[in-house]
Amino acid sequence: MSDNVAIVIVSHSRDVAKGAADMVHQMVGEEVRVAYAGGTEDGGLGTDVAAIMAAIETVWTEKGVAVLVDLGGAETNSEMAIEMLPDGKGEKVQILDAPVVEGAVMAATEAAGGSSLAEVRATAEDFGS
Amino acid sequence: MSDNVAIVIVSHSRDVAKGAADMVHQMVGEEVRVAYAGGTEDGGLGTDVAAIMAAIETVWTEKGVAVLVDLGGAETNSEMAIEMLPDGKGEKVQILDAPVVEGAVMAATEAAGGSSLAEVRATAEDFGS
Amino acid sequence: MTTEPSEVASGDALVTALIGAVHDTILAHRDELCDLDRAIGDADHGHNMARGFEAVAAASDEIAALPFGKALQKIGTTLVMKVGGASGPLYGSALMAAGKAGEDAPTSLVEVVARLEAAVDAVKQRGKSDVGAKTMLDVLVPVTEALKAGPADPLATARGTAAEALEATRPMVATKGRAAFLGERSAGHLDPGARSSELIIDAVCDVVEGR
Amino acid sequence: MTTEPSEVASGDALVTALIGAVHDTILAHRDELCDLDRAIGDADHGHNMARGFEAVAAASDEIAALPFGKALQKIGTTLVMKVGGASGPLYGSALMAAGKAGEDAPTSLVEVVARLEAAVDAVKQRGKSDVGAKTMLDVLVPVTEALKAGPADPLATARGTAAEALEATRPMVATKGRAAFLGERSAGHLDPGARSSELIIDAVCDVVEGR
Ligand SMILES: Nc1ncnc2c1ncn2[C@@H]1O[C@H](COP(=O)(O)OP(=O)(O)O)[C@@H](O)[C@H]1O
Ligand SMILES: Nc1ncnc2c1ncn2[C@@H]1O[C@H](COP(=O)(O)OP(=O)(O)O)[C@@H](O)[C@H]1O
Ligand SMILES: [Mg+2]
Ligand SMILES: [Mg+2]
Ligand SMILES: [Mg+2]
Ligand SMILES: [Mg+2]
Repeated sequence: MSDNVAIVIVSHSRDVAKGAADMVHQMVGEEVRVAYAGGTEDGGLGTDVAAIMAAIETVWTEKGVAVLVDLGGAETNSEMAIEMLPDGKGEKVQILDAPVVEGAVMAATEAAGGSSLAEVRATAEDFGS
Repeated sequence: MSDNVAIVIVSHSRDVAKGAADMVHQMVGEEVRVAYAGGTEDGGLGTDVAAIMAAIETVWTEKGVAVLVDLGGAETNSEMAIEMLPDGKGEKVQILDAPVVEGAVMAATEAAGGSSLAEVRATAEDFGS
Repeated sequence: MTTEPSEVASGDALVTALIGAVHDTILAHRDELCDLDRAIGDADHGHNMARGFEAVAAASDEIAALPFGKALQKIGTTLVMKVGGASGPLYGSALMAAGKAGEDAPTSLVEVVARLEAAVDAVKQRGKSDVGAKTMLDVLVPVTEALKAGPADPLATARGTAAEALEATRPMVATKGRAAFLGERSAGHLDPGARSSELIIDAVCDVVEGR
Repeated sequence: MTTEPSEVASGDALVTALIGAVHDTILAHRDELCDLDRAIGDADHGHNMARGFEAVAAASDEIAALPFGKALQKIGTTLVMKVGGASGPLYGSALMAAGKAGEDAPTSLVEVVARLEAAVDAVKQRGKSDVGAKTMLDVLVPVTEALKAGPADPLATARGTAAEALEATRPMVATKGRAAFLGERSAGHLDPGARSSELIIDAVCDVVEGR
């Protein structure tokens, strides 16, 4: 696996997060690391800061991590998770302003080309606008 | 259940479609009918025209049906499905230009207020732009 | 989890009592909070808050052994990690900021207000929001302001202001959080986070009064 | 599923032979089509086409019993229902339109071209696209044009044009379909749908030649 920007998908629904990760995987294969966090600790709809932190840490790279989120609480919890990452890792992690599923596929496709986090972000955020 | 505009969610991934429907349900309860279609006949990633038609027919109402899709093939297959609906039902069905998960939640929330399909469409399509 | 008035004297007893009282009121109003959230959100605010305060209550002894400021911070991080909704990082950041405002339990109204101001600022920053958006801030900010004015009866002022401020969220149109999705239709309902803030303020007043 | 040349004479034998030949070539190139799609898409074009033509082949007898135009339409609707990717409605609409262009099997090049033109228009409309977007249209359109010019050897012209047109998709930057996500990086690869179109054209030529 080359050192490309990694992708983390955060949804209120574990199914959405997992399915979006499957779609990303189908598009970019092993070229881009993808992790996801979805649902609350007890299996309901919501987001779990600890799970988001764990997902980010699984795929973290110096090159950067792009985080895709669905609605409000997912964003707030992801911001919190990024701030709580140890060793200043959070500096290399950005939440993209793009739809969770479409943005994840777009971001991963851009990342697969070796693009920087800024480029990945721009591509995903421009899409559909 | 009041006669509100219904929602159909079409994703390449069955998990995404189901999870998005769960999120919609959490937001609007029984006020809005929601159906989904995701994945190919054989359980892979893709979309299935027959399944999309069936999903639309399950929730179809004179008031209108808003269809949310993820990427290219989901849209093309949904357009095809709508054209193939019997009895001119397709005239009351529109594909929204909005992200599949966020758009579904937005559209359903608007629909729950009794809005017309045009209003539902406008709200979902404006979101995030 | 209900607490005897006599326990309230020492620092750790205060923390234990506060945790117990807030936990109790959240559990007692769990369904109401969900119902409020059902009207203008996703029906989970009661469950979210209960999940958070169950975890806080479970760690009550450990938390109460900490200095007051650290105890608040620990409650904050627990809420952040456990709530699962937007309210988790919001209340969590509030308590973390309030805890950082000083090691020892406040001994004056001025010190209480300093912590509340830190908490309110944290919510504003984390939520990218302010008063008038139909959120918990519409209770937290007026209560902080009212106490800052140095009222004769701080507890009565806190309770009264919280109750009025909660009611004032009813006609508001939400512009933050999920309720914002409803646009104009969010008017006519109390904000669930404003209600949980009011409940927490009431519970804290109860403890301070030794009820 | 391979077909004896002698079968090609009558209408229904022609349809059976066409289905068999296309089905064979799609299955034989399934992995190649997936590999092409892996480079600039989601790696499923071979599986999608195979799923579609398996269903067509399974209904071969039923389809071959229909008048030629209706048979093409039925193949089209089967592809629409079974392929599962964007190529399903595209090839499906193409065949449905080609089928609607007349009941009987074409007896002249002009009639073949009329069906091809109907097919191409349907793909353009369904795909909201045109030549130059690095899609199947970049094979289907040049072949239709070349045949429209009334070449001396239509089969050789169709094969040669398809092969060249396929190769011409390599440097193109995709602007439709998933490959468009790659932007400039889509250049340097053949388009999978262009390859499947070329394979189908070759297979049809084989049948017409009686190979
Ligand atoms: N951006 C924000 N700023 C301040 N408070 C907010 C914000 N977003 C949501 N809230 C508060 O959080 C409450 C909802 O919390 P909860 O239901 O637990 O989370 P979620 O909205 O993720 O389901 C709202 O009623 C509101 O008071
Ligand atoms: N809008 C379009 N117009 C014309 N052809 C298209 C369009 N979108 C995709 N295609 C064709 O379809 C092929 C991809 O088909 P396939 O992989 O089966 O579907 P999907 O892209 O849904 O996975 C592309 O290589 C291209 O030739
Ligand atoms: Mg909620
Ligand atoms: Mg929630
Ligand atoms: Mg494909
Ligand atoms: Mg596909």
